Amino acid sequence: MKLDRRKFLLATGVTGASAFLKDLFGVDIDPSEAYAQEHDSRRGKITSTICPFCGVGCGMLVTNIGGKIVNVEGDPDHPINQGAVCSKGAAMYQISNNPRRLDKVLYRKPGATEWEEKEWDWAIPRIAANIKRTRDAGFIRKDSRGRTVNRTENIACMGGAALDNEECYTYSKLCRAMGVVYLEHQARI
Amino acid sequence: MTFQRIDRKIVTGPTVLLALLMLVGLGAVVMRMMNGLGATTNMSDVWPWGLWKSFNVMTLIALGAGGFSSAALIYIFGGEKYHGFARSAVLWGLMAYAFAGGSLMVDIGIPWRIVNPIWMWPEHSLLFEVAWCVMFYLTVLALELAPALFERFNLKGLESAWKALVPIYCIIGLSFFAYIMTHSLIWAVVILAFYGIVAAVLSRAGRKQSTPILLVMFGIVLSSLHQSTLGSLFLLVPDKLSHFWWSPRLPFNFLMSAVIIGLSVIVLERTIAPKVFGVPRQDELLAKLSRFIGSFLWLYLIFRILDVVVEGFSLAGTGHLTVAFGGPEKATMFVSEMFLGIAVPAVLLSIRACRNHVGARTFAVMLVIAGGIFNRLAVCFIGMNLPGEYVPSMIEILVTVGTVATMLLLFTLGAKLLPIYESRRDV
Amino acid sequence: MAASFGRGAMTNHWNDIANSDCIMVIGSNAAENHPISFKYVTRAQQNGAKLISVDPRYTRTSSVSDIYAPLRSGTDIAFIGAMINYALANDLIQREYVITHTNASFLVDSKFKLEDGLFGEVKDGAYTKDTWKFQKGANGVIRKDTTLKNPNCVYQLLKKHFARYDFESASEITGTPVGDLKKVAKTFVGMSHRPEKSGTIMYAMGTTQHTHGTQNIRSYVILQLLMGNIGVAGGGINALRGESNVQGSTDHCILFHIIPGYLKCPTAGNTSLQAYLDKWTPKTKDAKSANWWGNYPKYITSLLKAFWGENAGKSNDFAYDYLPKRDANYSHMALFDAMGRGVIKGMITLGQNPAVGGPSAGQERDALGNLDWLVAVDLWETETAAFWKRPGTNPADINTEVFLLPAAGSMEKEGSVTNSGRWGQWRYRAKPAPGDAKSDLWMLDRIARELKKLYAQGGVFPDPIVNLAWNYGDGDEPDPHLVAKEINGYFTKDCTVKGKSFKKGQLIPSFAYLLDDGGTSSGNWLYCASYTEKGNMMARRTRSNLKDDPIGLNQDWAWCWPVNRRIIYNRASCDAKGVPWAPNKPVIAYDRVAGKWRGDVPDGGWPPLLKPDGTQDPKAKYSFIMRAEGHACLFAPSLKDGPLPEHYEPLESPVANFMSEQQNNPVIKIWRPEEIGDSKEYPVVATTYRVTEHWQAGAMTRNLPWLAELVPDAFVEMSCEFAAEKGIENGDRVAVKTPRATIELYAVVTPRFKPFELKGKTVHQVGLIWHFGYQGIAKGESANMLTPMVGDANTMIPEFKAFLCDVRKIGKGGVA
Amino acid sequence: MSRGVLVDTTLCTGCRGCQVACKQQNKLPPEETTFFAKAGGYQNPADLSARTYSLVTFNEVENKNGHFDWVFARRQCMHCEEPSCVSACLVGALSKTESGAVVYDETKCIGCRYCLLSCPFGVPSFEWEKTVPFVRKCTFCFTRQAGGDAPATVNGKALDSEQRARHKETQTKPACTKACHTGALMFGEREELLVEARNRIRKNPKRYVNHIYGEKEAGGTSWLYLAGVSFKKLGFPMHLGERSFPSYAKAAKDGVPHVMLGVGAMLGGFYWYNQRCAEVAKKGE
Repeated sequence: MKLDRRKFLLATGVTGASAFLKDLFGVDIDPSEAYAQEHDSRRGKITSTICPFCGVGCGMLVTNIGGKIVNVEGDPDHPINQGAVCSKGAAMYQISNNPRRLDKVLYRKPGATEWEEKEWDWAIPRIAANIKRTRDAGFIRKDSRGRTVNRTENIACMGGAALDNEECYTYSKLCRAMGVVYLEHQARI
Repeated sequence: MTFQRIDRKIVTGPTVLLALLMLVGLGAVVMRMMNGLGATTNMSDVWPWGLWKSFNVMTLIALGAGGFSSAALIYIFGGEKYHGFARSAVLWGLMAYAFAGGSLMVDIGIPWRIVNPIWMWPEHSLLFEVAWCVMFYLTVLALELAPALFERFNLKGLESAWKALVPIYCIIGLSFFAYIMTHSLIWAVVILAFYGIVAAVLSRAGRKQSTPILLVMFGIVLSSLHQSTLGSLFLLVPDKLSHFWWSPRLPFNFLMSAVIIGLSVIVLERTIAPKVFGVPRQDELLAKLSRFIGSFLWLYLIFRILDVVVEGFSLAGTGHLTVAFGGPEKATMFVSEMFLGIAVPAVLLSIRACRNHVGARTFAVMLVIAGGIFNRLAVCFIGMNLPGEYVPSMIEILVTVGTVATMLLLFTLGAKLLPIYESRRDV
Repeated sequence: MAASFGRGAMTNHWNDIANSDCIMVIGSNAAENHPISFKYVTRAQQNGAKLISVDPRYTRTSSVSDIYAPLRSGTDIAFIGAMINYALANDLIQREYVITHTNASFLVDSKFKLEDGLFGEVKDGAYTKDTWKFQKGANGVIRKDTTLKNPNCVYQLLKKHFARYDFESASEITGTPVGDLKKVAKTFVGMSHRPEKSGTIMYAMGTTQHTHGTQNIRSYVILQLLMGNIGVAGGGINALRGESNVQGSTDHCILFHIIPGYLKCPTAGNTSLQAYLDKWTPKTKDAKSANWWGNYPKYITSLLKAFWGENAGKSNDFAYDYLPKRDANYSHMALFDAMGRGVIKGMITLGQNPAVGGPSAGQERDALGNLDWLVAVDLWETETAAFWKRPGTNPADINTEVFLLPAAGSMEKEGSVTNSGRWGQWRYRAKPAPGDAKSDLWMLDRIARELKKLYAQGGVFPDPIVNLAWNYGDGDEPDPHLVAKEINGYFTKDCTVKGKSFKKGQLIPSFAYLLDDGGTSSGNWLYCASYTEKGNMMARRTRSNLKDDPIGLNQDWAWCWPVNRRIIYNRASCDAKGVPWAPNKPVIAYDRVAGKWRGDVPDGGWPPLLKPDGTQDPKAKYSFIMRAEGHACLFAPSLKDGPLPEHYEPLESPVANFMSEQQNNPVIKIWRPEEIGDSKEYPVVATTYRVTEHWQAGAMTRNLPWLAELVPDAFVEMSCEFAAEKGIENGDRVAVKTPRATIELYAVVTPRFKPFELKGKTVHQVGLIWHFGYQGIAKGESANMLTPMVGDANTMIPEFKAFLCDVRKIGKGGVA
Repeated sequence: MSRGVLVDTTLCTGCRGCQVACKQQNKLPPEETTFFAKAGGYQNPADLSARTYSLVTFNEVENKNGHFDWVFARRQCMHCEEPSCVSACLVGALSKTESGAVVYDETKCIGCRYCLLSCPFGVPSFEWEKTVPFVRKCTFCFTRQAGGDAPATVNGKALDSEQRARHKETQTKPACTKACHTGALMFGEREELLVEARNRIRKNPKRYVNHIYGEKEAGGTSWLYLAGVSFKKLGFPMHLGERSFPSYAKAAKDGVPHVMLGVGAMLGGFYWYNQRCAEVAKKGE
């Protein structure tokens, strides 16, 4: 027999007294119903994603209810994991729901001891100006033997193994356009 | 038999001391309520029941068993001569049960839900039975004590109402109790019929004491149920409780020891009361009562030892004998309990000279009470074969000390405000 | 592997592991670091396969293995060498496969030999390689002896080379008990050398992070080729990728030496596109060799068109000049060396955390202080971003300007990632990123647009930036679909290719349609076919069932490079007539009636080498199309440190090389020779590794409370014997010291580690987890503070996995 | 039809996906831990708690073939066939559902902790640190089990019938069993799982000890275990016997109405007897 949750609750009887106590003490003594609704993986907007951790590439289903990610679990349609997850994949929920996530541009002045919060409109032009200043100062048109090399050796670019392909490609492209040769990512280490 | 109140000053040195201890206990209770159980007690998931369950609830209820034991003696077994002990025993019982209940509110996680069992009826739960028994028995104790109030405040109307209504309450209560314990209408009807007939017979025979007798019967039924069921609670922990204490016969052990402890408490109280309240000494009666206790003790001792032997045989060959009984420290505790808590007082109380000697008699009943307390603590935590250990926290101890102090204080107040002790001229 | 087969990626894919008859996990700990792979390992085991775990310590992989063999870190070549020797000496190889698909029959220069552990002359830290070549006939085709009897043929050379690796000698090097070594060899070779059987090797960083990492892989290659295990279902050499998109990021070549699609990064000597093509386009005179890399001109031209669009044309050599030309090594260690020397002034890091993940991490942290500016993009405040306030430093002394940009998580943006099995899989956006956090694509787009604006007003050589084709939509968010389409590529003019007509602006159906005249653009030829006029192939979601797809190719799920080929080199899964070696689990089979291959997408549609009557088919091509000679390389002359794998000790080793006088790989670069420890002072072998519960440098997991709860502290594992010797108890605090640094961690004393006996000498090994750092919820010292700055001769991957240390107890620990 | 889970410890790789999946399913707060909660490291937290409903245990042991082995077992509510906790609870907050789950209704609980005391497996935990504490334990994901249809869409696209079936099957499994990739956790009808377990032992007697833990222990449990080493080495309680604990309690409880009658009759009898004696004595005077 299948257990119908609602019937179960009715059968056990949420008494008037407990509702009274809830008002009296401000204790939510029946969060289970709200909880069940909020975390019901069938409700809300469901999208598929691929686990961001190792290279197995397991499929995950993400449930968004009211703009909040309320559930992340294995994608049963995915041919590799078929719904299964490891400990890291199972913890994906906390990537989205995590007070430690950065949500502001942070800037640290030379010699400063603390971060300052900044706006994008301030940060992007400043970063671009830094790149240009450094690149222009060290750009190498020709090497010692007079061969055209068009490279800059004073800017390094790193990273990418956790990015999307589209980001990796544009990164690779932009770095090459800037003449960056110190271009490396996690595959090397 | 007439009773009178103790006409002495209420505020004395000892009562002030008790009041102070009560306040300390109260402070500890406030701490527990503010900070939660984890921060204030040493209980844990492994040791979920601690000092409060074992002492404040289980031990106090055993200590309060004098109420029903003495009532049985007086009203059923023809021990009319002990009638003078009745009210103090009932008052003490009321204290014990009320504070057991009060302590439970401190102990459980969500105190205001202590009323939940009133309308949630899982008939399979032993603790549910205890809860209802205790609730009913509290009303029984209160009703038993009611005549003292009627006398004190001269409430004739209420007294006749009491006489008329209490039998109905008893019959309905027993029947209702039977129903919620079994969820069986048949049982409810059977019990209703049985006690209805008893009541009818009593009143037809014109027994003038039919009301108190019914009440006492109700009290005894409830007590024999819950005193034993407090032991039955631990039938669910055959894997944890050392089989020096655990056996399928645990409820009988509990019932027997409750009677013994209850009566011992009466002896002790009756020994102290003349000194404190100046009530008449009843040495002769106490010696007689002690002889009873002594006989019960022998019975109990034999039962306990046989119990362990039977357990040992039933476990032999399963390979779990040592796991079930626990290490040598458990054996030592068991032997100490048997020897000091049962055998020694049994011997003492079997010797007439000792029985008649105030000091020896008092020493013996104190051993019995100590043994009883130990037994309850043992069953609840000391005797458990569990990893780590549980030692009560200071807050737990203070609450317990405060509880005992408050009981004593209220008992003193009761004795000074209500006609609890028999008049001198009756002795 | 590229040197052996033509490609460097995992040959098969995760689901395919279930088809294997014997799985050897060596140099990886897949149960811990690629947990879901064990879905398929377990499935294979339930079908009767044996699982072999070879690891310095008993791991969670070992716990479910049928055979566990301990080996001292850094001795894979000796271990595998013994297995190869066992197979060759007992003729337990798949001979027909070896002759058909490998270069076993090729004749090598008769002067080639191994002497004193060297394959010839070493000059200026590099081999001269003058004998590393095949004998060629008058027509320029390599001479072969398909009877394998010629003493100069590769097979005979192999036999001779590996004869030195008998079980006993190997055991002295590896510390593996001879019995275990034999058991592994007999099981693996026994289970997989027969044509219908297949064995697979799963490896990861335990193989590559050595001074001879490439040669470790080469030893697997040789073993697997001899067993006939490449290209078949349940076979292959599976490089297990550690990050969700390290395959994709490598495909897009965020690496100094290659540009998207594994095209070579031009060097200073490649002064024009033609010079570049002359240098890098491989050539063959053998008509049977498909030599796929002969398409180089199409791929580079299409890439330049994707980069610079209309501004790349015949008139300006397709903007070839815009590409930076290298003439040095700019790899990770070189990069930080240059930063340490103050050459590098600015750095951008996207989700990488070298302050934890780099070798000699302490020096990498110091080097960061030499930067004028650092842009770190991450979801968390990483050790790298916060390097200026790390313990023991005074922020006031560090004058680096640091930007820490809040990035969107993987669920907060749309795009594709490529898994280890080369599956490009599309991810959807479940919700917007929190607060001001933005996708990396958004940031790159903003920076690029800002740079274009700045350089439009002038600057040094502004052309590549100003002319950069950068059109990813007009909205606030750049459109990842537009990027994906650009990667796939468009026709840039109306044209007809291979008999099909295309309109300008149409998406290219596959790389076979790419042109070298500028008529096509494709950001990465390997991904050409991933996003076509049929739609986004990477977003396909049809899982196959066992009935229609018994070997689990799942061809309709997402998309796999190249051209949705799930098992690469799959033409080798058939004999010369196109009949599968393993009829019970065919990858492809040649349908004579239809005249085409059935099954997986074949490695080229050419017919098999032989017709049913045994005569040569003139239209046929060899199976390894990515190699100019068309054969897989048992003998691989293109590597820097030898055509055959030879055992050398790790740079820091407790023993002498028992195999030859040559202690280390002769052509490695040692960055800081003064920091190399010797075994007297540092007698203990150390290795580093990961655990299931954390990921890489840890920012993504040490910030997640549920994972921090599981593994809250950094630790070093050691044997009970070693701990007893040092008076260390489980849970004690210990100091681990190398010439680079000393760090403090908890000791885990466990029977899972055992001391090694090497020619009578007891050598202890300890293992450290390296995920930790000074940021996050779970903090601890970084094991990479200890690791040396030395890398593989070919790849420059640092030797994280074998170095020397000393261990000392410093305090009582907290065992509950 | 009572469901259960067959835990085959020989298949477990210790990835702890199930443990974290449990946390994410129930949105359980993390615990502050140290690595050495238990000797040998790894196992963390040390024990089940109100924040940890399930726990993978790490055991460095010698297996039945005399070889060293690292065995991963699992602790969570065993969902007893006859649960002590259900028998214990005085407000009926705990109940055994027909589907096999032992479920807890926190709207009833008074926090007496008798369930903690009575559990043979030390499972239920109390929120000791809270001022309004509840009991916490594995729910067997009964809300999932009670779940209905597959989601209407994924990525905004309707699912086909094959996908719907797959989604429905996996989303009505307990989260841990869905998470498990090796098949170490197998969810199904208890009777069928017992057959499966017996088959595995029969087919592979070298791999397994001949003991299905949970088949009979304390009256049987919904969760069943197979192992290659003695369960004692994996820390399972071995002395529980085959009799269910509630059966002891039930014997006591069933006696209640009999006691009520018996004691009443006895009291009445004694009273009558004593009164008669007194009357006779009076008459005698």
